[in-house]
Amino acid sequence: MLTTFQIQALLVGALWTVGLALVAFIGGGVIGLLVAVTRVSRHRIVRNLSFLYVQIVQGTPLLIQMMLAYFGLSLLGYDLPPFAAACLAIVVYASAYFGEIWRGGILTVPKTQWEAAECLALSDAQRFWLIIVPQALRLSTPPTVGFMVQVVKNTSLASVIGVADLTYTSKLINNSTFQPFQVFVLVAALYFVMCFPLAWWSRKLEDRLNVSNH
Amino acid sequence: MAYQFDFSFLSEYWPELLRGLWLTLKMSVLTIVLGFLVGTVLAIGRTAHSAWVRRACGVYVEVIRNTPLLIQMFLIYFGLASLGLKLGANFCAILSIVINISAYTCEIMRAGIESIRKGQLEAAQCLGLSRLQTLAAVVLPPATERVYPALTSQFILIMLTTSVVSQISAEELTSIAARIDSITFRSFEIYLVVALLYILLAVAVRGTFWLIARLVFPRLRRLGTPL
Amino acid sequence: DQLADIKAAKAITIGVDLGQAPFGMVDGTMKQVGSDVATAELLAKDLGVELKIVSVAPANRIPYLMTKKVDAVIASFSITDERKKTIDFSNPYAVIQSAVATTGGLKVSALNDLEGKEVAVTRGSTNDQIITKAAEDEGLNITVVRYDDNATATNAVVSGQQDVYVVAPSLLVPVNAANPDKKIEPQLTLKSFPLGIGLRKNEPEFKAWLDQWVTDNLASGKLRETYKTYHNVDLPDDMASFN
Amino acid sequence: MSPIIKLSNVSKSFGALQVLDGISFDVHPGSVVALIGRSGSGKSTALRCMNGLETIDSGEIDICSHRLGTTVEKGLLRALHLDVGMVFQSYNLFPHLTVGQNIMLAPRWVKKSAKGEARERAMEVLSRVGLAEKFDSYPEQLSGGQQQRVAIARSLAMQPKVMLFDEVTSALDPELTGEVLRVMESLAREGMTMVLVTHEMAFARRVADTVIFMHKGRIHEKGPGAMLEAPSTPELAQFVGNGL
Amino acid sequence: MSPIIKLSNVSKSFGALQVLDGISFDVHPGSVVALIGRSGSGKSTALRCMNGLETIDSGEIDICSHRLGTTVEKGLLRALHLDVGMVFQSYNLFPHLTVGQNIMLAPRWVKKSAKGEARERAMEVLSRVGLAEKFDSYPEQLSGGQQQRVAIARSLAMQPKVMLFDEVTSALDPELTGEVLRVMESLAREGMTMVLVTHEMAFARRVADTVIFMHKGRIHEKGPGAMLEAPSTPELAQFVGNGL
Ligand SMILES: Nc1ncnc2c1ncn2[C@@H]1O[C@H](COP(=O)(O)OP(=O)(O)OP(=O)(O)O)[C@@H](O)[C@H]1O
Ligand SMILES: Nc1ncnc2c1ncn2[C@@H]1O[C@H](COP(=O)(O)OP(=O)(O)OP(=O)(O)O)[C@@H](O)[C@H]1O
Ligand SMILES: [Mg+2]
Ligand SMILES: [Mg+2]
Repeated sequence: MLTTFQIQALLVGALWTVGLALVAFIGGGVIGLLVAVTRVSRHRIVRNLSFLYVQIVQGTPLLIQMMLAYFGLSLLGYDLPPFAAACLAIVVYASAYFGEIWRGGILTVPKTQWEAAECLALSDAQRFWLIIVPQALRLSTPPTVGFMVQVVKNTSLASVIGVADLTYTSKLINNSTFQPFQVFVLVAALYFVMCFPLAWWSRKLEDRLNVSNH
Repeated sequence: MAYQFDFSFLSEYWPELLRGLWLTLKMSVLTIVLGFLVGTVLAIGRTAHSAWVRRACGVYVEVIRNTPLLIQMFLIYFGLASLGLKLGANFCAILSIVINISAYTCEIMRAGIESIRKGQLEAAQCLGLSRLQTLAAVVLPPATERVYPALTSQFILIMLTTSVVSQISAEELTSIAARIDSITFRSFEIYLVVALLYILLAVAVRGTFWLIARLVFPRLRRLGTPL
Repeated sequence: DQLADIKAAKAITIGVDLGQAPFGMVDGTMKQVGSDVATAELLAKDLGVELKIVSVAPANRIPYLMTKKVDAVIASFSITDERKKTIDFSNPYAVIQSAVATTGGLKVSALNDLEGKEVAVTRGSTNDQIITKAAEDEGLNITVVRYDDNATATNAVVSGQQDVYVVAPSLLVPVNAANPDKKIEPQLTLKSFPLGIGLRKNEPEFKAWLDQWVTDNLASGKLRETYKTYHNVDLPDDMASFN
Repeated sequence: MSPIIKLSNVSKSFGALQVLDGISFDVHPGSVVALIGRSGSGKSTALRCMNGLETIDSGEIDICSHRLGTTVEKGLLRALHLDVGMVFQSYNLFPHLTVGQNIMLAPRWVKKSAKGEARERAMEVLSRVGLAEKFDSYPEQLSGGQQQRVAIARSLAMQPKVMLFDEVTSALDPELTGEVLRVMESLAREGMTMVLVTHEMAFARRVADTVIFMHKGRIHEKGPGAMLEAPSTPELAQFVGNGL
Repeated sequence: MSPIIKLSNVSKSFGALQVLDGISFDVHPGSVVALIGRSGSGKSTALRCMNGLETIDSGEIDICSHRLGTTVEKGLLRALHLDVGMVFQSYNLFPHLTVGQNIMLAPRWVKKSAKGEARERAMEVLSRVGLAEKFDSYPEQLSGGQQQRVAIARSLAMQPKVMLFDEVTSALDPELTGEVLRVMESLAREGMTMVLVTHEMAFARRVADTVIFMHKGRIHEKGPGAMLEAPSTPELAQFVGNGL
């Protein structure tokens, strides 16, 4: 059986996981929005730069991004604490995916909607926030939440730079108890508890957005 | 920079890296294709008339999406073996990734399916198309086209995800790299090389998806406008 | 001069792999224990500085060392020529034993008995290197099945995915204790490999101090005692012969 | 001759809004019925009920020997849709398919026609609406009028017994309205039964045997096209007398 | 009086398809111009060019003192859209907003009107098109005709100097066409300049000072509404003489 110390350690690990995930959502969301907007920009150079960013970030495993943020920057003389480096890596990582998902949503809003908004003299920003985003949200919500759930679980890669998250702690325990099933089932349950509210919230949001459709 | 980079190990180990790259590629293709198929079927299930089918697919999606792939994989690989059912590591790896990824694909495809206007379904119905035919001809093609960017991202993510199978002994790119690392201790160099290889793979995946889009969405090819 | 820096800072940071029972692990109260942990504690005490242990893993132990986030690594590093090109090692402070173990009563008395079999190891570990090299040298058809860490490799054997395991016999004590109905028995002892404390190159003062410290503590028996506590076997008498 | 369509006391509400309030009428084979009435009077809804797209709250609809009650089973609907074609107010062309593919889809998938045959038939109906050269265009490349004509062609290609038209001419210019009118007249001559919702009084007068004036979910007046010239109720008078 | 809109030799192609082929005409303040012509003749495109939604290939457009050339800068377009309202053939209401929100959106965000004021004005324009009770409905809950009237109201709420209408009556029944006509007549009296594309000849005749008949991307005939009764070219004769 697991000792109370071990359970406590797992819970602390879960806290790190939650913290990192929150940083990823907020930071990644903000930069992701920037990515989405620049990806559909009228300016070719902006578009291409943004595409390059997405291509490179999506193309490298998060594990390696974590190591680059912690050890790579250190080689260059910038020493970040492990948690800060993990935050940096996961924000960059999440921003590329959020950006791509949202770009897809933006593109599905019919051209005529952009035109109608333009004819009402709405500025670019107003048009984007008032007309395009609400309609893009509907199509983007499921993949966004799907990705957020993956982010929660992928935060475990931060253990490679010394952040003792839930997965890491469970492995640590398993490495000395050699009874994987009870640890892992508990860990799966903890992840479920962390992720399911996201899925539930997504369902609510979709229902609300559905009011004006179909 | 104090650190002296030394890539000389590559001359000895590049065939191994290529072997790992090849397995990663094979597993990616297989899991992407199967994951897309199963995910699409699930998405159809989630929009089915029958509340039971909808609910069953929903529970599957939520349970799978909200628990870690690693643990799902352990349960399949070790759990089944404990019960006496010994399946190969590669098979278990692919099985668990497909199970996992189908849940995500399902949610993306569902969004696409639900974005099809009711008028389209009514038009198909009035032409006498069955539900299945409507799905195949009227719903799925534009739905897929609409969520194509999200799908592409998700599939690149699968390609990267295949690295977890190193945990259960599959010798793909990451695990080969880890072994070379432990022999030579040239961690920075090996991970830089691996990062580059993954970027190349991602470019290849994206390029392939772009080509497939040109192929299966003739409208997109002709007009260049998203649906 | 790293040694002077450590003394000036009155603290040493040492990387230990806590996934390598019984070298490094956590106990039921989540306290870090194991022979490598004890060795690090001894070293810090003799240096007269405070000890900070950083938990390292195969993927990051070298980056930790190279980016100066740790001063030394005590993580069951076996000393090989190839590795020496990248980092320096102290004199051997312990050994890692390698043995072929089996479940289900399978008998192995020579490497030849493994012909055509699958053998589980921890990827990149000394055991991996030994069995891979042995199979190559003797031209045997052995499939080496590599798992990420000791725990996973052990799971594979315990769950029945694999029947043959190349492992440090000392690991089998806690494993068998946790899984009494699935006995893993050592069958054939392979070569022992010397373990060194890893440090960055070009630190002659620090390396000299470490070498001397190892020699002294082997002579005084402290290191031997530590090893015996966790591994239940004695270190070979002539550790210097590994140099 | 027994009616091919028979609505008996059909009612339909959306929530609290009673859209159809006990309407009954017959359509005889080969005849053309025009539904007129102001926006929101329930014309489209009546048409949709006849096609099984909406289930009715009470009453009965018999159409091409199919019986639509307050519950409808799946198989019946498919059989019904083979006999009854519909053209929508909002076209509802499939945006991812070319004009030709839009038209050939149902013949190929539902009727299992050979490809060559379906193509030939598609070309034929497309020429009938004057758009043969748009066979390989996509809907978004067409003007509104062109899209509507493709939608008509798509429905024609299935050779239904009854056709329902919901304001098919509203996006067409006078010249093309005339063309469509001639298409519909030739259909009527071939024995096609048609029910159409329209806002063009001249069109209703010309093509319809019977005109039904709907008002607030009820049939307010019914008669031959000539009744539009001499409305007998103030509502109809107001409706047709818009000052144009 | 100098013209408020002046098109000089405007051309526009989509790929190989020449849609506008050197058209020129003037619109004087307070006048109403109707563009007629068969489907695909480029009427909608002409309207879209006047509003900067399409950039022209050659020529010049002056509208409300804004100059649209072959390149147009961003700031100019916003200023232009404050002066020029547009109502689309396909409504283009915002599906995620209620009718009221659709109408109040631009006054609130662009003109920075106070909420109460914007609401009042929205109610006023909505009543003008006879839909005051649909303030809180969503577009999809409305019939086609109702949606089009909301679109007109939305544009009116911005009090533009010039309004462009693209077949705004095609989905309206005769009675409502009459209502819209009266709205437009009252707009004309208030000095609103209007350009409209329409398929309804009676409507064009009644409301327009000038009728422009477009044919294959050119202005084929131009004159007062009366010219429709006595077409001087065979093309116009064919266009209006559809047999209805
Ligand atoms: N799905 C729906 N949910 C709620 N109300 C609806 C729905 N469909 C139609 N309505 C309402 O029912 C009424 C009748 O609609 P219907 O489309 O039948 O009118 P119509 O006579 O075809 O009008 P139009 O000439 O404008 O097309 C309208 O008030 C409309 O708002
Ligand atoms: N974005 C586009 N790309 C390519 N071709 C186009 C585009 N928009 C319009 N066209 C073509 O240009 C021609 C003129 O279109 P336009 O919409 O101006 O016609 P219209 O006179 O308004 O016709 P309708 O009365 O049917 O609305 C048509 O043949 C149409 O197919
Ligand atoms: Mg209608
Ligand atoms: Mg047009």
